[in-house]
Amino acid sequence: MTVTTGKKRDKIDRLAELAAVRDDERGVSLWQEAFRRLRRNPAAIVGAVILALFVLVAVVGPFFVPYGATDSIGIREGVVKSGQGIIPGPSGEHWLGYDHQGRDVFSRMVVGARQTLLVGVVSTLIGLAVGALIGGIAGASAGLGGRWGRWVDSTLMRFVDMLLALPSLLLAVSVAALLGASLTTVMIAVGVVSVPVFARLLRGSMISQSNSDYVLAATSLGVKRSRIALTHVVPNSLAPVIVQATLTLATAIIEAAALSFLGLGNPDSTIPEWGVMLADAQPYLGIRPALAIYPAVAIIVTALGFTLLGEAMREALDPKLRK
Amino acid sequence: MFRFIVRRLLQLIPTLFGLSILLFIWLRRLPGGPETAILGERGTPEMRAAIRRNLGLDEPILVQYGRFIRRMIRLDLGTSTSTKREVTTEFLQRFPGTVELTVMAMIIAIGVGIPLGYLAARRRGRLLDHLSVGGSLIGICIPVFFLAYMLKAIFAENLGWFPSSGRQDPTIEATRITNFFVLDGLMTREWDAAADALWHLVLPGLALASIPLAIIVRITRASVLEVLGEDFVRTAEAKGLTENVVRRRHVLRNAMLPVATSIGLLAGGLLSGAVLTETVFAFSGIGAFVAESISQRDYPVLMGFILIIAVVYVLVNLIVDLSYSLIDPRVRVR
Amino acid sequence: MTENEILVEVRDLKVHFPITRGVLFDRVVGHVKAVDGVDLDIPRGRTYGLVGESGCGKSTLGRALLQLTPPTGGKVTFDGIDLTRMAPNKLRGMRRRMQMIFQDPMSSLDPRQNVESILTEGLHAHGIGESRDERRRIISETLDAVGLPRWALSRYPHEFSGGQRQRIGIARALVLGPELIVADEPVSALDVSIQAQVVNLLDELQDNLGLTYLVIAHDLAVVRHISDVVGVMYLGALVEEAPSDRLYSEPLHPYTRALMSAVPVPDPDVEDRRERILLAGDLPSPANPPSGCRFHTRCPWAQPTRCAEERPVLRQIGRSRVACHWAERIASGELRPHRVDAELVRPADEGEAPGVVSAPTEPGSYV
Amino acid sequence: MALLDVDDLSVTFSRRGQRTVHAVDGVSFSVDAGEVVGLVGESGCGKSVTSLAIMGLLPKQRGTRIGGKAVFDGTDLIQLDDRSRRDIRGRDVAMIFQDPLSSLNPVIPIGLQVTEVLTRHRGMKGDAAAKEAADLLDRVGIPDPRRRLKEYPHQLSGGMRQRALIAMAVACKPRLLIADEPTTALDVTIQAQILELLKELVRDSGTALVMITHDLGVVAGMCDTINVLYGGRVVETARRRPLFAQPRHPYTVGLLGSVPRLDAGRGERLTPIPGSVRDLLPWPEGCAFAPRCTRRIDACVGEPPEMVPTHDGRSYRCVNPAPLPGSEPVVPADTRREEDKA
Amino acid sequence: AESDRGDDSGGSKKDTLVFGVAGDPKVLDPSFASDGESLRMARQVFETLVRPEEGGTKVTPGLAESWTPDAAGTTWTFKLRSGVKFHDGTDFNAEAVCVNFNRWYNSKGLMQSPDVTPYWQDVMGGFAKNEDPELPPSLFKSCTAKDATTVDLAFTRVSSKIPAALMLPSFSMHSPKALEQYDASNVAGTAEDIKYPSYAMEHPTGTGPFKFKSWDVANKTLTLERNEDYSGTKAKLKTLIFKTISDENARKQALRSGDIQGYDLVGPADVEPLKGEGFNVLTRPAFNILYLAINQKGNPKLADVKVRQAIAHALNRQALVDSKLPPGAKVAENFLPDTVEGWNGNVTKYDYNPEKAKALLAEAGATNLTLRFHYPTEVTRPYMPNPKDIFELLSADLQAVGIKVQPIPLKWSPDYLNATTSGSAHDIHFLGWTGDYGDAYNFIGTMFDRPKDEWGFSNKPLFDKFQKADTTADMGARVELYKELNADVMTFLPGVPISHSPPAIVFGKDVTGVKASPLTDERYSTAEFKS
Ligand SMILES: Nc1ncnc2c1ncn2[C@@H]1O[C@H](COP(=O)(O)OP(=O)(O)OP(=O)(O)O)[C@@H](O)[C@H]1O
Ligand SMILES: Nc1ncnc2c1ncn2[C@@H]1O[C@H](COP(=O)(O)OP(=O)(O)OP(=O)(O)O)[C@@H](O)[C@H]1O
Ligand SMILES: [Mg+2]
Ligand SMILES: [Mg+2]
Ligand code: NI
Repeated sequence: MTVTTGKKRDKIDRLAELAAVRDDERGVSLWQEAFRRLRRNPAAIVGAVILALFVLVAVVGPFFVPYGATDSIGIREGVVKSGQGIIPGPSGEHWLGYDHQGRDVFSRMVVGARQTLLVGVVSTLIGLAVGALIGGIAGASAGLGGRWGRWVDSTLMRFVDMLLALPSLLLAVSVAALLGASLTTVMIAVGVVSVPVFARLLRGSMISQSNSDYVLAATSLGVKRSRIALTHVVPNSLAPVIVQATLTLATAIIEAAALSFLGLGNPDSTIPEWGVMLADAQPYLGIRPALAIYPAVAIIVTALGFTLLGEAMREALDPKLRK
Repeated sequence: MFRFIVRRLLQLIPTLFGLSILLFIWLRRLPGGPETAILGERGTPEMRAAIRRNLGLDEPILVQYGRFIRRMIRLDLGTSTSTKREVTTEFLQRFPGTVELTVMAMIIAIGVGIPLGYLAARRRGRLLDHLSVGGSLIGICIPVFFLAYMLKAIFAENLGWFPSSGRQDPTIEATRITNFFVLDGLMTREWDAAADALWHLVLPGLALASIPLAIIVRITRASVLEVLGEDFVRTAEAKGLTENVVRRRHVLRNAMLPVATSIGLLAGGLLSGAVLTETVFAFSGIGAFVAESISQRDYPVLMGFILIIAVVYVLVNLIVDLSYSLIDPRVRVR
Repeated sequence: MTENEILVEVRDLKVHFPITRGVLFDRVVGHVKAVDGVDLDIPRGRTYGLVGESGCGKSTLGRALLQLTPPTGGKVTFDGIDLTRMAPNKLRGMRRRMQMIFQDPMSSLDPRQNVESILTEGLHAHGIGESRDERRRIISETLDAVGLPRWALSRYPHEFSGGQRQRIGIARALVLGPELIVADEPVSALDVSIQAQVVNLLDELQDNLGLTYLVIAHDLAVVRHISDVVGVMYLGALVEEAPSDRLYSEPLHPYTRALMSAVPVPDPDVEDRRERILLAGDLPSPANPPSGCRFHTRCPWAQPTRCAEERPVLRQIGRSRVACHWAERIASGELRPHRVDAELVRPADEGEAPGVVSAPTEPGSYV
Repeated sequence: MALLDVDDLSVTFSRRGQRTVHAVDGVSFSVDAGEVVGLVGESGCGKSVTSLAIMGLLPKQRGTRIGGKAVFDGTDLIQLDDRSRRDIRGRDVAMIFQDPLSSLNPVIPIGLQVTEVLTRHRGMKGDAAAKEAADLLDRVGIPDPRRRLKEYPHQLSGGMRQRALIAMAVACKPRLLIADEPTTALDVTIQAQILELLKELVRDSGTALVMITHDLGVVAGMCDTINVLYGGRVVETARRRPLFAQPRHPYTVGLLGSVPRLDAGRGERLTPIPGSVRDLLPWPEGCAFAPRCTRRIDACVGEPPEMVPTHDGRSYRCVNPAPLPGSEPVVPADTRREEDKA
Repeated sequence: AESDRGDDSGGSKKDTLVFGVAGDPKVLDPSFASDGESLRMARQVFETLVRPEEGGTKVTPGLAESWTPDAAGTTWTFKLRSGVKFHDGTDFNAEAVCVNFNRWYNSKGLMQSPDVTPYWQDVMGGFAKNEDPELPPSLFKSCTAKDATTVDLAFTRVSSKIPAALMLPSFSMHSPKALEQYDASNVAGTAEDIKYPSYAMEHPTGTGPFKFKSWDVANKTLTLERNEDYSGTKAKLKTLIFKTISDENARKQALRSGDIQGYDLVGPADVEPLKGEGFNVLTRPAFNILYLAINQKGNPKLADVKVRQAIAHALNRQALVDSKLPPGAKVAENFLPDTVEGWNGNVTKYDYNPEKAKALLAEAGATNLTLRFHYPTEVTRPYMPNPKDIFELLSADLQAVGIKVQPIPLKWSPDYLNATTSGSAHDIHFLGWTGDYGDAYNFIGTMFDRPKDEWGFSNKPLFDKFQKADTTADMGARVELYKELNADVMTFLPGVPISHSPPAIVFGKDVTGVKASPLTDERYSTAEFKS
């Protein structure tokens, strides 16, 4: 009766272990887990591919462009007469044709990718840095409790509410008006717009993390407050902020374009940037709509890439979907 | 309820107070100072000095701030440096247009967004869902002014279905009462005037609606999906209620809660959007006025606009919160 | 280690949470009296069980005891040291000697830390273990003690089952070699079968390491099973404290009686025989507790005199301590239970009102 | 003919990229009129899914497959079209859920939530419906029912909410009531009130009750027949006295050994079931409980055990059941795995 | 209103012209106006004593049939047309002329602000009693009505401006009755907050072919209707509507979609395409100048004429004109267009010659020159449709000869204008001028007849010569002086004249009858729909 075929026994053990974790693997952290989930999401892959292309073009593209992005070849050669509505379209030599200043549009698009990326990244970083600072201080003060903490927190948050009450455009306009139009201004203006978003996000997330049991557990272990904040609260609050930063990159690019449209963009169009190119193309919409469509489509696609990736990251990092 | 309103209105005070400080500093920090903004290019140093005296710019800063506040409280926003008319008057004339436009955009965004979001959620994973999710992604990523141009180029310029600019055909003689053209048309029974004004709202309304529409679709969809998974929907189903009742009474109403919040938040953004849309459609509203003021550096107008926007934003959110408390009794107790 | 030496002494402990409300800036409009005057002693090496309905202040008491929530009043003495007056720095050092186990094994573990880092965190904080190897050794021993395999070290909490996570939580507490462990609902989130494993583990650890426990739970059967002494809480205060065997056989406080009679026993015979004392209504709000005896609004033995006016104190009756004016006369059967009409109890407010505050962060912007 | 006959009910969830979940795997049991039947088991064993499948309330998503039959009063609920199922739900078969707060619509007053059932199934409107609703609330022991009608769920305490839910469920005097862990979210004293209320209702109206719980104590006091579920299958069915007196399936034995009894003395060690619910063997490959079983023998793996009926009116799904007192153990428990993670 | 529209629908839309304009008028009383849109409206509603010839700049009869100066050239006698009535039914006569002139001359308080009466001050200098000591004495002296149709205007000195400047719409004749009735001279408020009287906002009353009907600020439309009692040829259109569409593209799209039947300020790039589509694009004769200004105070090197010459030779003006300006634009040789008498084809010319430029720079020891180059943003002017583009081209040219450029973009108003016309923080910048009337002094005189911060030089002989030309009563002699002055200027080379570009105005395919005017004095009364 006690005959046990080794085979069957193995099977039980194998199955039993199937359910548990196996020894040979290392643990999978949440980031890795999220990354795995991300890889399975087609939207994320589309977004990532778009962005990879974009970044690639932005980084190495400018070294390979056929013409100088600021060189008015068309005017020198007398083929571009934008004053008379003559702007030649694509040709074998100029793949996307000339722009109104007789420059090679293809080269400008490629060089523009770098500028656009720069504007997007820098302005997002500005927003992130300032927002995270405000949100971090507010969150830490609120989490710390006490009369002072609460006071600091509500004061900072009232300020953030105020920023939030201003439509983003007006905020950007104010900044641009204060600082005068320049590339830096655009980046600061666009960055300021996202400050309240980041601040609220980080604060909210920090407060909820501060109230979590594992922070209490760390306290009861005797870990110092500052250490708890750095090793537990902040890392766990970062996920939504990172997601938001990705989404903000998308809007930052669009917003920079809108500022250009309103004439608050970088006035120096010798530095090609898609938003500036789009704004510059407005007077020639009737003659060569393509001049507007190239940068517009580029902006839309890039923004879409960031948004897709951001949304997918949000999903992947969402604790509700974690299993 | 009353306490709630009072509380919210009181909350407006520190916001406005903070804003007033910001604006005050801003106005003083203008390149060349306020006197340049007023005098424009014709100023001589003497005139500048005179204006500084006139404006009391040589007094202590707190005194100046006090006077600034007093003027703000009297709703005296000063005179536009470009049109030379009182900012308040200018706003009153242009505000109705913007209100009409934003209301139109909101009607489009809500009227299309909520049903679409709901249907997408009900048909999760099917074609309609993918289309509306994809569409809303693009809606978010497309620059508003570009969309406005495209709409105009296609539907006004090429197809000629809609007018491309303005609020009303100037050849229609319409009586003005409130400056809300549609409303005026209805009040005076000038149906063609009302219809024409409405017709002029379609394209700019669509352009302006793009972002709120996209966001409402997404939020509605997500929210309906979430509510569909809620226990109380299961309870309703378990009670054998008809599908109609379950959807209407139990799903939609609850799903509207986050949508209502987001609508309040969108209101502020709509005014930003109006600046771009009105410019493209030569639509006479606050937005276009502000866009002009931006290029004219008309600081009194911009400042007034910011203050008004802040108030409107808070008021809209108050209304949204009130309507929120109509949908959600849990809010009501406070 | 002397028998019956008192390790923890709690005297008149109070924890009141301010209720704030305000138009612009919040002001205090009242207090939630979560813990309102509790006295108790925990002998070294023993288990003190704490039961009571949800919201009666058990967790708060546990936390206040460890100074994780600052008490509003009263005194907590640990091994002769007054914890309530201690400087924060010293207190941190003391934490090594008293640890906590939490109810939800998932939320009490940082999802971004792997087990090794969870376990070393405390060692680092107290500078235990000279070298990395030394620390490794301590951790391995602890892992063995709680029955977790070695390979668990590199893994993250989400990769474990509920029971295993609870073991990680226990290991985290144990690794510091504490004397006192406060276990707040250590098993209520677990499946019945797992629950037993953890209960046994706690028992074993106590036997091997001579630990002192304060076990908090709402499941009377579990508490009674592992405790030497059980305290029954009602609305922030102890109503009865008794050795665990006495509690079932001779409950003295009307609330304890009701509680005992309400716990289902997996035995049809017992169930069929049992006489249920059904309490009317719900637990009153701790923000606005009834006057006099907190229990008198629901007490089937409530008397017209004293109960509503005078707050009973814990009295020694036999081996138990009871806070009831009429305990003896109820026990003797002199007083008979009567019908009580339920009073309607409003639940406490649930969270902040939604509104602008909960701004969703959607993409899309006009600027 | 029983009132409800569940026959070989199975529910599988399959989703792309994930393993198919056999949540319910051939469950059969029956409920007679006026009878209280218990479904017990640990978390994840398929209790809720079973009840939802009977009610036709499983989320409508792709990849959900329901097999088998659930014949209620001659009609198979599983095959029923949506319309007729809605007619039966709430009128003939009603259900109570675990979490009373989330199971009530937060934005609709209690009154409407009660009257909408009356309107739907009993055609009552306006005052008549309101009066009936108040009567119902009164019957389930909610004080001052008229005023409660206008209130919202968040204004009631947990116990009152559950009472309100029960009122909705019994509004149309259903012949079958399914209660899915109705007291898990409540305190013991409140649990006692609710259980008492349910018992009363069942007694007074002759409604059959399916009581779903993981608390053996609850079933011990209430149920006539008890089905123990493990891994989506019924592993043991018995009337309550024999079950508690002589559990046969090792899992039932384990469950009973795991819970401390209030009336037992201090100091006895519990006898837990090793491993965790995660350690499931898929049924087709043998007994799902085998990996955790202390009485495991070779026969447990390979062929899934069948339900074995016994002479005393019960049945279990085990090849090596716990012995009845007095009889020899069939196999010594020597196959226990040495190093169990438990 | 309903019955009105009943008529409309019967009368077909073909007698209503909706014309797109770039901005709202600021004020309806042209006395106070300087913006193009106010003046456009004024030109239809009001008339002046003399007016430019249709499509040209010559002085032709307006309300005055003839005019003659006395021997000294300081008193001019105007013979008025008879039978002319104001829109309010009152008669136009010599009396009315004097009422108008005296109103301006006797301005008080705020009406003396340069913001309020810019053109009066430009032409006449000051007032009867100058409140600001800085103001120059008035050129205008008195007005005498000799009889109903004869009026004498006396001036304090001879001036090149008279009579041409009287063509300006700012010297429009208003109905004395209406002026009084609507309190026209009561400009209230403060310098920062000017409040115009109701006459200037709601009741402009002139003698022109169109009557003011309504100004709908909310819809940004200004409606004029036919003056049925007009003394001359009645307007063909029944209604003329100016609709404000500030965005250039929006105007074009509105034209294409049929919202409007014409618009002004056509982008140069659109001229050819619109023509191609069959629209009626009218090109105004170029009556403007775009120049590169050089501030000799800004950078000491610039005081060296060789450096200025180098800059002139460095610029490829022809390429710029070819590529950026509308068809018909020309490279400028003088600081005034060749249609103005006094233009001189025989001046020093600076052809595009980078080599020479480099040589000149080397010669002047300015090989390492860095110039602050101001340019305006957000503006289009008739002479400069796209400043940013122009800047880019010019700046590239300068860089090509080794001049380093530090770009300083500024908002047109007030920053750019402030920065370039005052102080000395600017090195080079470009600006332009559109003539107000057909006299050379209006171009070169305004620029070079006195020391100005814009140019930063003081050249006494040159200034004196200007003074002499201005006060020369004899037309022929004056023109000769102008020619000399042009030659002098081009030798001295205070800046580089760049181009004259013809602004365009467009009408619908079926709109005819309008003749483009270099002074933007288009007459909409002759417009009609052909069908
Ligand atoms: N940080 C806090 N701020 C305000 N009130 C609190 C706080 N923590 C707890 N309370 C309140 O104190 C009372 C006691 O809470 P506590 O968590 O100690 O109860 P408990 O007995 O542990 O209940 P449970 O069995 O539900 O865990 C409750 O009414 C609770 O709402
Ligand atoms: N919609 C679903 N999709 C996929 N799997 C599901 C779904 N619903 C339930 N399951 C799975 O089916 C199994 C049985 O779930 P069920 O809810 O019936 O358990 P239960 O016995 O009610 O447990 P509990 O005591 O926790 O309520 C679980 O493993 C669960 O993960
Ligand atoms: Mg607790
Ligand atoms: Mg369940
Ligand atoms: Ni129209």
